[in-house]
Amino acid sequence: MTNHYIDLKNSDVILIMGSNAAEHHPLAFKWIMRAKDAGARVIHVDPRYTRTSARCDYHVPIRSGTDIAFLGGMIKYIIEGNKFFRDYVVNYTNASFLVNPDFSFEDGLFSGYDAQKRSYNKETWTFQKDGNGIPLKDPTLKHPQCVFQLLKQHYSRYTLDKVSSITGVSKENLLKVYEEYSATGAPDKAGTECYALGWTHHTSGSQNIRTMSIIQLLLGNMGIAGGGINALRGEPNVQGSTDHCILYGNLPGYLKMPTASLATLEQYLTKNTPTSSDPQSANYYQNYPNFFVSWLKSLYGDAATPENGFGYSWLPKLEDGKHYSQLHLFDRMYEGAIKGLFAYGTDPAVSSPNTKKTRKALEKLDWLVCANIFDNETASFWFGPGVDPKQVKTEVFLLPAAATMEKEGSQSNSGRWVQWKYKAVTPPGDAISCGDIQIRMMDAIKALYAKEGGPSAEPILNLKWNYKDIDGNMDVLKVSKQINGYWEADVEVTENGAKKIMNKGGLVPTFGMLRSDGTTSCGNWIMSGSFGADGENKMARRGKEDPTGLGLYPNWSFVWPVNRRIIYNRASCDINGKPYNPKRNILEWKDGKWVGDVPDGPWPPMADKEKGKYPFIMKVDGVASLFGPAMAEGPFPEHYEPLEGPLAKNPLSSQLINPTIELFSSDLDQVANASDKFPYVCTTYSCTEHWCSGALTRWQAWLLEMQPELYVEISEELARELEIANGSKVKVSSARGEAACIAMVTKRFKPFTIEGRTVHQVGLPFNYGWLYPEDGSDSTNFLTPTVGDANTFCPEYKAFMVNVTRR
Amino acid sequence: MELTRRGFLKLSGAVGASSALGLNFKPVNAYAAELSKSNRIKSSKQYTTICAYCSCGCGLICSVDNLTGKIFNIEGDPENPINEGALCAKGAGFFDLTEANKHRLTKVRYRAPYSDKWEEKDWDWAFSRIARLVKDTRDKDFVTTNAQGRLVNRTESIAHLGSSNIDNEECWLISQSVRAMGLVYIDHQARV
Amino acid sequence: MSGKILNMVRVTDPIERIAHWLLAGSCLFCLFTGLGLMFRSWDFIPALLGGLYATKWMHIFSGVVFAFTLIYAFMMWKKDCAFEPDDAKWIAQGGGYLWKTNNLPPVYKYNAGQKLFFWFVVVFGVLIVLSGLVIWNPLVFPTAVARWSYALHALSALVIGSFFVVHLYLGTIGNPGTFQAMTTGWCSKAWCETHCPRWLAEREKDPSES
Amino acid sequence: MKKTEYIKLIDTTKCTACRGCQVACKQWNEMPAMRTRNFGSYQNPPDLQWNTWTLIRFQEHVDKNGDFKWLFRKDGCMHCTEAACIKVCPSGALYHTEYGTVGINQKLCIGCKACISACPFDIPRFNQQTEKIYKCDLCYDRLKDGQQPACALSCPTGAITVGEREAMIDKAYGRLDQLEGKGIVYGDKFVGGTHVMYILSEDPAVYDKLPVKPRIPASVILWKNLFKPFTLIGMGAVAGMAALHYLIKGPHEVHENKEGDE
Repeated sequence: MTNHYIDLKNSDVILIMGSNAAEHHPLAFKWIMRAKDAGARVIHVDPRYTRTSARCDYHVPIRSGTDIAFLGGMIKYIIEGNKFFRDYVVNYTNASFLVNPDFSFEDGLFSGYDAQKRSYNKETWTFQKDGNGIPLKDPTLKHPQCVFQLLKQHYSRYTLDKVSSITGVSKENLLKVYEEYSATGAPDKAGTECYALGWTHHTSGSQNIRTMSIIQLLLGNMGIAGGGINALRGEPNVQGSTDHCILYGNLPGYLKMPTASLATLEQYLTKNTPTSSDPQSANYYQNYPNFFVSWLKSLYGDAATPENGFGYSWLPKLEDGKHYSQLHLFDRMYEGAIKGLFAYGTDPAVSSPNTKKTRKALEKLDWLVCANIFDNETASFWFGPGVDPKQVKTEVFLLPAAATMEKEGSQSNSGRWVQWKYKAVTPPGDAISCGDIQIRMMDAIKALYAKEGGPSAEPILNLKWNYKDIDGNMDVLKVSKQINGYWEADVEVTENGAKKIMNKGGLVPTFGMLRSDGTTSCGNWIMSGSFGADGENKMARRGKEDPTGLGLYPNWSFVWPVNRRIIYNRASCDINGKPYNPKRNILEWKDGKWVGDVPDGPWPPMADKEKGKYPFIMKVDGVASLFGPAMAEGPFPEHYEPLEGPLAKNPLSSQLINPTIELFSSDLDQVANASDKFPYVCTTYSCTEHWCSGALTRWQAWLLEMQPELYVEISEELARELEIANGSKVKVSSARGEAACIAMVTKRFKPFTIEGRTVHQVGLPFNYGWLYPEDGSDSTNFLTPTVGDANTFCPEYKAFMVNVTRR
Repeated sequence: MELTRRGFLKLSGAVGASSALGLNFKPVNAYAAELSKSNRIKSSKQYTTICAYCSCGCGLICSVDNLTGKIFNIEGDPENPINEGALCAKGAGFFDLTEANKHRLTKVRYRAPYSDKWEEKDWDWAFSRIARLVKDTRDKDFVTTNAQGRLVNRTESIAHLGSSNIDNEECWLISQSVRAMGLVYIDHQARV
Repeated sequence: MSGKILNMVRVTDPIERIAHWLLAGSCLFCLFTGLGLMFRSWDFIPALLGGLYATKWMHIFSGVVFAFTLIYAFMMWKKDCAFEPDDAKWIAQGGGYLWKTNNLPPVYKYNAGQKLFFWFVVVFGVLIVLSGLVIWNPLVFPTAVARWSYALHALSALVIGSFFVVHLYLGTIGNPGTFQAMTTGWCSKAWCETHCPRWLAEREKDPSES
Repeated sequence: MKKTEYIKLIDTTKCTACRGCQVACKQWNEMPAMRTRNFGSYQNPPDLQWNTWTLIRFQEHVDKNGDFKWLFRKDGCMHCTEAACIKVCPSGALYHTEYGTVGINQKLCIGCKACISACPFDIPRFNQQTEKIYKCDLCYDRLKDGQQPACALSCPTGAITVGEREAMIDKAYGRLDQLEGKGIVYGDKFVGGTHVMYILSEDPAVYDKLPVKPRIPASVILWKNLFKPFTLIGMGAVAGMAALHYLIKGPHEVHENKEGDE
């Protein structure tokens, strides 16, 4: 989230698209209802009518996987109807930047496509620059090669007729949403967008979000109270686990994982530290070396020295251009290349796409270590349906973990609020926390390497691993202070013009003080500042003051970065630092300083040509990207059909599917696009009463009572056609597998008219598995394909093709 | 006047181990000879925690009985500005995540190759066995240099999955240690 | 002849008397416990019986006894209690209880008042038993049936209770010499002459009747 | 001891059917769950049960204009002022609390089930094992402590609020104004006013299991207001008449000498 949950109340128009907020983020809906009570309009665009739709002003049904078409039409409407916030667009985005004349777009493909590699050479996706290396701009936005004109041209193809035919949304509904939402382009209006897995679970996931980001920038909705683009994330600490990057491509704080071609620290830092020639661009990532070296110091401690490149060579290096996501992981496991797996608090045997492949892959492991509070289908895969334990070689450990109230620590919500939690009781029986498990396991591994040696023993032996208390248990504060960062030497710094000595062993008060010479160590630079220099744990703060009245609560917990509640907040003010909307004033440049939320950097607003900086300080050019060359598919989002869809041809171009997605090719990766055998569009989702794979919630009688077993929601129209009665037993099947479930015949699903013909959509929750309850059916993911977004590899759970039959 | 959300569960500034609220027994009601639940709460220790489901970050208060040392009630934290005491179905049922739930795992379980049953083990045995397996697999498959001869120092045959439902400090320990082991197949629920 | 010993006539056999007392006893006990269940102010009754819950079950059990006895009593007495044309005359004159009358038709075994009592007991007894069964298991019946059963049960209790009082009076001090009919079973011949002359006459004609 | 009367206002126009209330109720009151099946609805358990005192009812409805609505109604005890259940309860297990709500003291309950059929809202439920009646007591224990009932505390959207009677009635009608007349206040016009009120978006007749004109059943009034007193009056009157008869007319003596000795 660029903003945070409470801030939703400050909005004038809330577009919920790609999310079922009322069901999956019921407390987010608290604030949405607060906005509605204050007069806001709330719009739900979703394939199905849900509990969210029931409380919105209206619901607009859309075929799964066509969000870019829908939003592309809105971009066209905003630009051609002159609804955009010109001041904002000109000053705070790259709309005026002139693009490389060799950049082109033709029939669904941008310049530089390599069909063999299914990827782009991005060398034409650049800006024209002047002699000083500063991008050329046309503030009138009229230059035919400027981003704005290219954007306009790109989306001119997204006509109402075209969009309606692709999405199945009536033209009246399209216009209604476009008109109502684009009204937030007024300086004193705020529009926000809430999305969740409904957008990310597509082969076009990242571009769905980017399309909306473009709209938000055009309407000047980024960085303001009641605005932003807000991911309602699905797991309690998915923000934190992402911030700490239990991810193949990033290191804690979103630092880049080194690749094989970056042999030395210098090469790595040069590659990853952006440079800008524009003196008004803060280009905050120029501090990258400070963050990275401080992280290496946290990893290897005293063993990381300037002489050994702070241990850079010990780090594992990825193969350039290769990915290691969950999809790849199970693909490799199925090939037999992965021998050991740690699976903590996760149940991929239910939650991973293409369950048949996933479960077969698990059988090929030599060993599997699971840590959970309940047994699950992954740990018990060896006696699952159709599995003969006598044939499975895998050695399995199921470690009993502590539940959340049985351990102390911090947890980050989607709004980046890092809140502290306390240990209420000790875990039952032998259970211990995952942290304790990791510490003790690593102790055992370190001991073994110390005794026996082995290839590349150094990173293991040098791993800084002193996070236990005197009783041998995990000392949470030791860990969180290391994450915050320490001074590793006595250092003289200048603070507010005064010189000051920071003593070795003291806490670093903010990431602004991190250094690349090894004199600071910091486990995660974005969390630096979570402790005060005096040792105050800011994450545990419970202050209820709300000076702006806008729900920022600056003294409640800690919010990264540096307690900034709304990121890009300098964009809420004009170039002189006066708020665009004085009624919702989160920040103002007054008497030479910023007043309000913690600003995106202390510099004056950009009208000050000397010291002033552009508002988007994390971007190399200081402005937000309407033109986004970082994306795999191209700088402007383009509609492609899902991997499996009802259409044989993309109505917008000859590129049927996203040209940059990776296609998996094992014998279990079957695909059936536009097939008579699987005629219905299917989507999957959760429900309020269960959570994710249901691995926690199915064991809870109160929750199971409310949602006892797997069901498929189908329209009355389709049910009539198939002679399926409400509550009867049916089977849903795809090219990859099937799911037995109960039919829930409902008025909430309606057939779509797509390209002139009727297309039915059905949907199933993904919360069930064979282990428990015994008669609640098995995983919905037997149906879903192993395919993911080209940037993030989020699997396409939300759009694929199935058949429904009685059983 | 509406009943407000803040009342006797109000926490003092310092929460945590020292947050026991005073023993404020009201005279026992004529109808209830035993201690009412409200009164039991007032004589218990209170701990705040954060919900473990979606990412809203709702606050909860666990009440721990002084005599049994067990949690007997969990409800929304009215002070938390995000949820103001409110909870959805999953949050309201948080109590069912405690050891009151008979399905909770309490012992290390081990399944030997080709076995058809779980065995119970102790931690020391489990950690030494896991360390052995990790070391054997890593040492056997460790990739020092890639096909181009570049130093890569990675372990491709061990993977780590999860978790987005543990605390930041635990996530960070995992993130650090899997890098030390040289793992590259590292992922968690951010994608799924 | 046994029937004439000491000028006494055996008017009831032991089975009849047992049935009568079972019926009367269960009815009285139902009435007693029923009042305890109905009137919170009569809480001495449940207090006496070990609580309201126990009272409920005693009420139910004695109701069951009442029900079976009622069936038996009905089978036993229905013939003797069948109405005859003369009964109308008897009723028209209030049975001679309310004002002086001279030409009461001769009664066979039971007079019309007794017959009326019998039939009221049978009808309201059946109603109170049936409604009682519903109240015992109200959830297996439609709500309306259950609801009206409570009212009917109360109404029947009202009727039976009131008749019970009349019966008690007429069977004891209201009609001296009657009470023995349900104790020893022997009544004086004179009593029979007064209360069941036709029956007595028939009986005396047929000595085989014991 | 008459205190302030409280009303729980359920604004169905704000309810998202997250069912936090349904679980919070079970959590606070330590009620177990049952194994259910999906019967083609989100609603589960299918009805109120002895262990489910509040239930969100899900209902798909197409209104007169042809607009589809998904209706959610939190069902549970309405806490009537003229409470049929209290009227029929023989043991005093059901009683009016000082807040005007209908409390339940399980210890006194004898499991007679009279309240079940008497209730115009079909609320009380019987447990075969304990032979007791169960229903919402509006968290009497919490109210005494100035706390919101568990359901109200847990409600994310403010669909469930509790407060003093007059304030909540004002609030209900204030909300109607906000809804520009597209709503109905339910609860203040019958059975002496209930202590649970609804703001409904549709006509009450549209909702499953919601009586349009709830009242104490006529059978209960006959029973309790007529037959019950008349049982004593009747028996007393008859006994009195018998006594009068005895005094005035005297016993019906047998004429000993009519026959004479043989």
